[in-house]
Amino acid sequence: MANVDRREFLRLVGAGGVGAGAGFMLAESIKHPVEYLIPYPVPPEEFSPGIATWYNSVCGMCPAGCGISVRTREGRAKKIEGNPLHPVNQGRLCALGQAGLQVLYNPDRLTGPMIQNGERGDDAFVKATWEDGLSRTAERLAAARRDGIYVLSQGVRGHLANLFELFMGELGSDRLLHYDFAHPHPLYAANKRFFGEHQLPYYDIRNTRYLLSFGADYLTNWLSPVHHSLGFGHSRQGNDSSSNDGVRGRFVQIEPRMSISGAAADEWIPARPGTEGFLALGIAHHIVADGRYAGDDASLWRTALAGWSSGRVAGLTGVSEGTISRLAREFARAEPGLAIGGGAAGNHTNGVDTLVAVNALNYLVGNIGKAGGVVFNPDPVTGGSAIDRQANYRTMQNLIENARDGNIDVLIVNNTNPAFTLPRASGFREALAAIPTIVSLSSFMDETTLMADVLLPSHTYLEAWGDDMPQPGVGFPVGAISQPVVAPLYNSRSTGDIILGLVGKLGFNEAIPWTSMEDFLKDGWREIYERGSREPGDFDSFWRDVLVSGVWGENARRGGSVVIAPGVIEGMAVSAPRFSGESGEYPFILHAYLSTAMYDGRGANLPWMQELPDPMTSIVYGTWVEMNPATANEMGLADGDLVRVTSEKGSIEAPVVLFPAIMPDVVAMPIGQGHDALGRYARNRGANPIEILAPETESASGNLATSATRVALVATGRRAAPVKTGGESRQLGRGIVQSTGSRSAPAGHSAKLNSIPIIVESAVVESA
Amino acid sequence: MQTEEQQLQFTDIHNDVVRSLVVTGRGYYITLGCAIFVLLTCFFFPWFYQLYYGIGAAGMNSPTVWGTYLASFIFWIGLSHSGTLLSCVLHITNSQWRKAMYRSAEAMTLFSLMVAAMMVMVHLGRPWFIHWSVPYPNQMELWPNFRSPLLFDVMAITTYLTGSSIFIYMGSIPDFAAVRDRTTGWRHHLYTLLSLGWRGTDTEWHRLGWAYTFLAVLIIPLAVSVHSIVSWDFAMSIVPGLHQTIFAPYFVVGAIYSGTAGIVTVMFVLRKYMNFEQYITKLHFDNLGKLLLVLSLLWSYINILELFTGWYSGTSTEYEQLKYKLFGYYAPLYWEMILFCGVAPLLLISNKFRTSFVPMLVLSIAINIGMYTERFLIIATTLSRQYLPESWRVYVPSLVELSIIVGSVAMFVTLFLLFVKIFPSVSIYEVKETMKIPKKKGMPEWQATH
Amino acid sequence: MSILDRFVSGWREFRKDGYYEEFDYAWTMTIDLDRCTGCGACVTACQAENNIPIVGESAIDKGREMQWIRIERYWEGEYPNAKLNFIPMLCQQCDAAPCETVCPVTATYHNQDGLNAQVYNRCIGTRSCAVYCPYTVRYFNFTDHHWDAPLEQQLNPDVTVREKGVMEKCTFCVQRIRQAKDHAKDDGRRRVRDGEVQPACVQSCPSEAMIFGDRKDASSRVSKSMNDERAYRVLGELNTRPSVIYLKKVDADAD
Amino acid sequence: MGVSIVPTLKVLKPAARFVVVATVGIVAGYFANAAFFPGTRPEQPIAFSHRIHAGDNEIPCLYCHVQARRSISAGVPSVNKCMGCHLEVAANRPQVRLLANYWENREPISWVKVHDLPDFVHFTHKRHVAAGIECQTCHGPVETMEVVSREAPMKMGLCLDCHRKNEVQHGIDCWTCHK
Repeated sequence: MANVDRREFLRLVGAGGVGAGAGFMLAESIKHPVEYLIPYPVPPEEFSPGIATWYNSVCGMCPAGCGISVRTREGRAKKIEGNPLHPVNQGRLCALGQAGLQVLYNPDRLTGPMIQNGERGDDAFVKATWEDGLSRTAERLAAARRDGIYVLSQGVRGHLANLFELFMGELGSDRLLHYDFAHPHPLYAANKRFFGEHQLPYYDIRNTRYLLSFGADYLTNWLSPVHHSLGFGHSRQGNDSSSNDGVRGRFVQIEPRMSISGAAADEWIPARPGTEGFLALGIAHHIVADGRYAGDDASLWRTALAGWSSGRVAGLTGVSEGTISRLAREFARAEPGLAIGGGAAGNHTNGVDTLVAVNALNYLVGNIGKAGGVVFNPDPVTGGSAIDRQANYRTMQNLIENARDGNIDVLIVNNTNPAFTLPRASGFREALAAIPTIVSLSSFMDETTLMADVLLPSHTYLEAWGDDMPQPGVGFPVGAISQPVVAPLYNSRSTGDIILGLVGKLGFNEAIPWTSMEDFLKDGWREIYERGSREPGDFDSFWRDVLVSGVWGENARRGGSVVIAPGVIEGMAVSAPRFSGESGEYPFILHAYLSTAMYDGRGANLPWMQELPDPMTSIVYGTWVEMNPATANEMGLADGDLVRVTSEKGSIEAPVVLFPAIMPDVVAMPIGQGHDALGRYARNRGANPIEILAPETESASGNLATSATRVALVATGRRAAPVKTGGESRQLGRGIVQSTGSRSAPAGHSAKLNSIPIIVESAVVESA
Repeated sequence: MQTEEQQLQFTDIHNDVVRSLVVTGRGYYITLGCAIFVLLTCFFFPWFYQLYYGIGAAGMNSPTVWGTYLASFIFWIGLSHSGTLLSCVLHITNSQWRKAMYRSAEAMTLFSLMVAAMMVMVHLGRPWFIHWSVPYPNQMELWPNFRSPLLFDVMAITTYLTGSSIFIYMGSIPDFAAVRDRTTGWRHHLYTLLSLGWRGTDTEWHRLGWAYTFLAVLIIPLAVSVHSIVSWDFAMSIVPGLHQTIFAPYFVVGAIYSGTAGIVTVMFVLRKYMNFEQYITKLHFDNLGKLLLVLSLLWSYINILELFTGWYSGTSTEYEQLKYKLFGYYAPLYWEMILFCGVAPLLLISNKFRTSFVPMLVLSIAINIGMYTERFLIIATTLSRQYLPESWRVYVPSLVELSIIVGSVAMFVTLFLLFVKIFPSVSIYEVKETMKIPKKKGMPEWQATH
Repeated sequence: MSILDRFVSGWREFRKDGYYEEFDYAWTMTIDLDRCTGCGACVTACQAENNIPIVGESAIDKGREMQWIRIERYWEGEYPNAKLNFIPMLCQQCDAAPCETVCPVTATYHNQDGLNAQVYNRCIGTRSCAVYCPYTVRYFNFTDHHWDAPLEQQLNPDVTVREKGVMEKCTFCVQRIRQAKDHAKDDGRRRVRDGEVQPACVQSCPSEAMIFGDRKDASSRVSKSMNDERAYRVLGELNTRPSVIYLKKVDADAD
Repeated sequence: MGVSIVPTLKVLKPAARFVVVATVGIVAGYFANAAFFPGTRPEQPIAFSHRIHAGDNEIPCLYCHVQARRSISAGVPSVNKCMGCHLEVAANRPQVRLLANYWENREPISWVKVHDLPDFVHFTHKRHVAAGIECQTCHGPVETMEVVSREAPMKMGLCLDCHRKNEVQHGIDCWTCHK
């Protein structure tokens, strides 16, 4: 470095310094963040880092009661799959069930007990201790009138149900209600009326050759969808010579708006809403008239069904005579054929009549108690009485009136959300205001909990002890244990423990000595074990086995032939459906159906369910109105036009979706969205069609007739195209979904259709 | 063509050119300032935002995962053609009128190539890993995928960039020397470096001439190959509407077409604002106009052909594609393109139009707008109509994209403004050659041949 | 052996004829459209297994949903004879995959299991693979995604979380395959047993419409089912030779 | 006329110097950073010495890092495992007291991760231990270290070299290690 003068030297030093600084910061900026290894102080014995642990448990997302096995890594739940050992879902699981993880890890969970501190409804809660929350509740309970105490729970079964019973018994109140929006009251009522059996039989779709479904969306949310899907798949292609002589099952769906089951069916038949019962009778008439029924009560039937000639029925239902007679022929010939009814068909004012008529069909083809038919279940091992606690709309109205009249002092709500699933017209929300004390055990801040005074958040089903006896069963008694798969995330407690906590506070200990749900459960299962149990070994090994396999069953099927209730044949008739609203003023019948992803709205706070495209329309996030394209065309409505759906009881807004498979005078809306609570993913999204339902009830069962509301559509002039993942929904002859005429296509068929024949290397290549 | 240049003396040329380098008006600085400002605000700012936020800042979606960035890339590559290409062709065919304009044309090539390279960076999801697309030996023995047309692209463009920069540099060495001898201060030093000690001896002239011609021959096929390869990025796919044999010629013609139009624009600007009226004359516009006319006809022909392939294919995929292009969401753009690039250029049939400057300017700009639209449509119409109808989606460019398009133009302008102050934007020695001079002993044959 | 030689030899081996037939395994999936009900269980199963982010309403509106397996729906006819057909669409794991040829950095390539591999950390985001894929089953990370705490506790540690600017797609749940092979090694077995490994979607399918296995093993369930006369390949005419084979829907009422 | 470029170069010399010095500065600064923050040799909550345990007392690696044999991650011993010995052994040493504190309040120790692979790498200890690879091959001579430091670069090249040398089946397939 010759001739560097002072100034230059300084310049160079500056350059070097700045450069060094820059280099330093560069290195700093691209540095890998520090990570930590944090071992347990004392690890649980089944735990080892890097290796997954599976726990078998029971799904709590819907009443089907599937068995699940949950994969955990490093003490965190990673994946829910079906429990292969469980007879209901046999290792399979629906979308909603798998989203249970997002119930557990939901960012909007209630993290601990809270006390209402301000006006009800304005979400002003302050944190409290369990001690505080429980004693506060206990005080209110102690102070309350015996018959002024209501417990309103989601449908619970097994030992939790028993615990509730015990608790109510001690409280001296029998005001214990289970409320599920989708509970199939009409089906129970129909079975009671026709068979004298107040239960859900096992519908053996697996082995049936011909399924006639009256409005029952058995593949997505009717009774036990996963089990039905298994059956569907098997009946379609699973049949080989061993079962069903390799005949491919045929499926017929009768409903005003094509559901998933409708899409899966071979034949979708739109019948006027509420007339499904007539159609059933028409088919029955045919079967009897053609002399396909040879029972000794044939003459009775002939007289009972005389009035239901296919001509008349065709006029009533809008289904052609030819179709009716064909259905009758096919159905009777199938052996075994199976008829099921539910969903919208059961939710008209004549629902029970309809379902009784459907039962009649099963009876007439003699599939009762047979494979591929209707098989009745033995009573559940325990907690069976809970079914009688199920509240229908009338019961709820009763509760509401009591509340208005100030007859309710304390209302305990357990994870059910009537404020969302009851029509506005029912006045439930107003009634809540009249109840002095409301205690909510919900894990989330849902619409009902928002009105509560004391929040005692319960565990999610993945953190709690419990058990479940699935209904409908599978023909024999099944019990499944639900065990905690992860340590509780927050300061919540299992429902059972909360009840037991109250028990302690109220001093019911001598009657209810248990201190934790686990003990209660264990003792309960000791009974099950002792009732002539066939398992070898002592109870502890039995208990361990049950915990490992997650499910228990015994081979005790119902014997004997089923007799139908006396006088039912003579009384065989279907009353005409009633609808609220004049057809002139309200031209459309509102067909509100349970959303595939969100069931009755409980899935709306799960991001996966929000982003699961609706199978029929591929719409995510939101509510929409499905319309027949022709009708929409007449009204000048286009896809995505925002319309106001108005019934006698209110109105909501939603965009129109042109739906090719819906009757011209019917509009359909999915239930599940339109929450004004329940966390960030659910709040202020879409609309809730239940809100505008008229409080029409099913005459026999007293259930809410959700399909009995007429609505009018008014264009708002605005557009709000629903967000959807799908583009053009026609194939344009590109042969994407291909279909073949019959089961046995000529050989080499596929080779012709594909440029590349599909070859299988014969030998297994051992990799060196 | 001697008419204007009769009274023109060698010294005038020197003075004019040196003036264009040394004397700088306020106007220049204002323009440059604006250009740089736009470059920063409309290009770099949105780009950095996109780097931070992700490509989501652009309007692309699935299946239309390519968008205006790639369209701009093709556009700039296209513009780069006919700069150097044209100058080479004309050099070999020894056409005199080339000499006044070729340098700025070549500069255009260079700069549009640079902008194109930038567009690639903008297009990438993770540009900080772009070096992986270059084959360099490494311990992992990881190589780029040599089957990939995109990799061909990288190769072709770098080669083209190198080739054309050498070409323009060599061509200007004598001028650097000339300027060197007429400047002082830092300019003198700069041009001393650039002129590599050029003395102007016969041997030097001889070698220069030889090498120059050699390069010219070399570059012509290169230029053609570059845009063919760019077209393969698309044609090698099996996407309906892209998977076509016509694409390579289609792209090359389109490229030269837009490039020539670009030259017209640049020439106009130079002529007007650098006061080169005497050098860039009606003649140049006339010739370029003829060239444009031919190219436009070629272009229209290929476009019609393309429609036929869709029509005759008889497959739903191609047919829907065609329908969508003509009457679909982007149809207005399509017809705009036809108007600008297919119909409007027919005006060039009239001499009067070709030889009047302003209309030529307008037309040339219109053509390039049309050509940009073409590139956009090639991507937008095809990708949004892929094989599975369920995946069909419309793609609308976002603000970020639009501003980056504007910014890329600013980048080009900036580079060009800097160029005219550093490079003699009109070739001094070649213009001299066009003037009557006594045949001296020792003058290279290639010079004496005209 | 110099780097260059190795490179050349590797290149030759890679280019040699029939490269795509000589797999150890040839993982294959058959989907019986006659069983598929379109319920969407597979979609959620995949999201849970593969850390697929929640992109949000606006992103989906822009057309940037992320579902490695999606249910496509195609209507036929008009009311009252309207029919709706479902088809699950996922990466077809083509043996002659267009996406593999175009990636300039070999971020996507064919591995010896017959899988169309996507190496996230090599991807530079040219997105050309998505353009070349005729099934549009490649999904691009247009932005970084985040999980509202504590949702991130659900993330599967066997699958990485993809950053912005990276292309991603169905892997046939390679992490499960990897694990199955691992178990096989532990038991001193050469090969994975049939049915030992199932992707999340196959595992969950309530109507058992999907079968997964190794088609090199002629006795495997998948081999049998892919030889069903109903077997076909979507867009088979493109000759991409997918490893996902569909069984035709049966239309009982057609002739 | 100055045709030669030599004088010009002379003029440019100081500028060149400037650039060179700045570059040198940047490089120096970059590496200086590593010296300031020893990312490869972090300080641990307890000054645990592998030299004493693995070196002097020759406790085998897999005695404490049991998981390595059967899991993808080697794992660090749980606190109760440490206490298993240290209830008696060297119970009164200050560092062991520290450990005892953790144990008494059942508090986990958050060790700083020294050998950390990126999220997109799938590395299983199990397979490598089963293949009889010495721990030291990747972790360096830990038994001689007072404070554990990262000896091997833990970069992709390291894995590939070894996989190539031992001709691991599919050892250079991306999906063998990348997830």
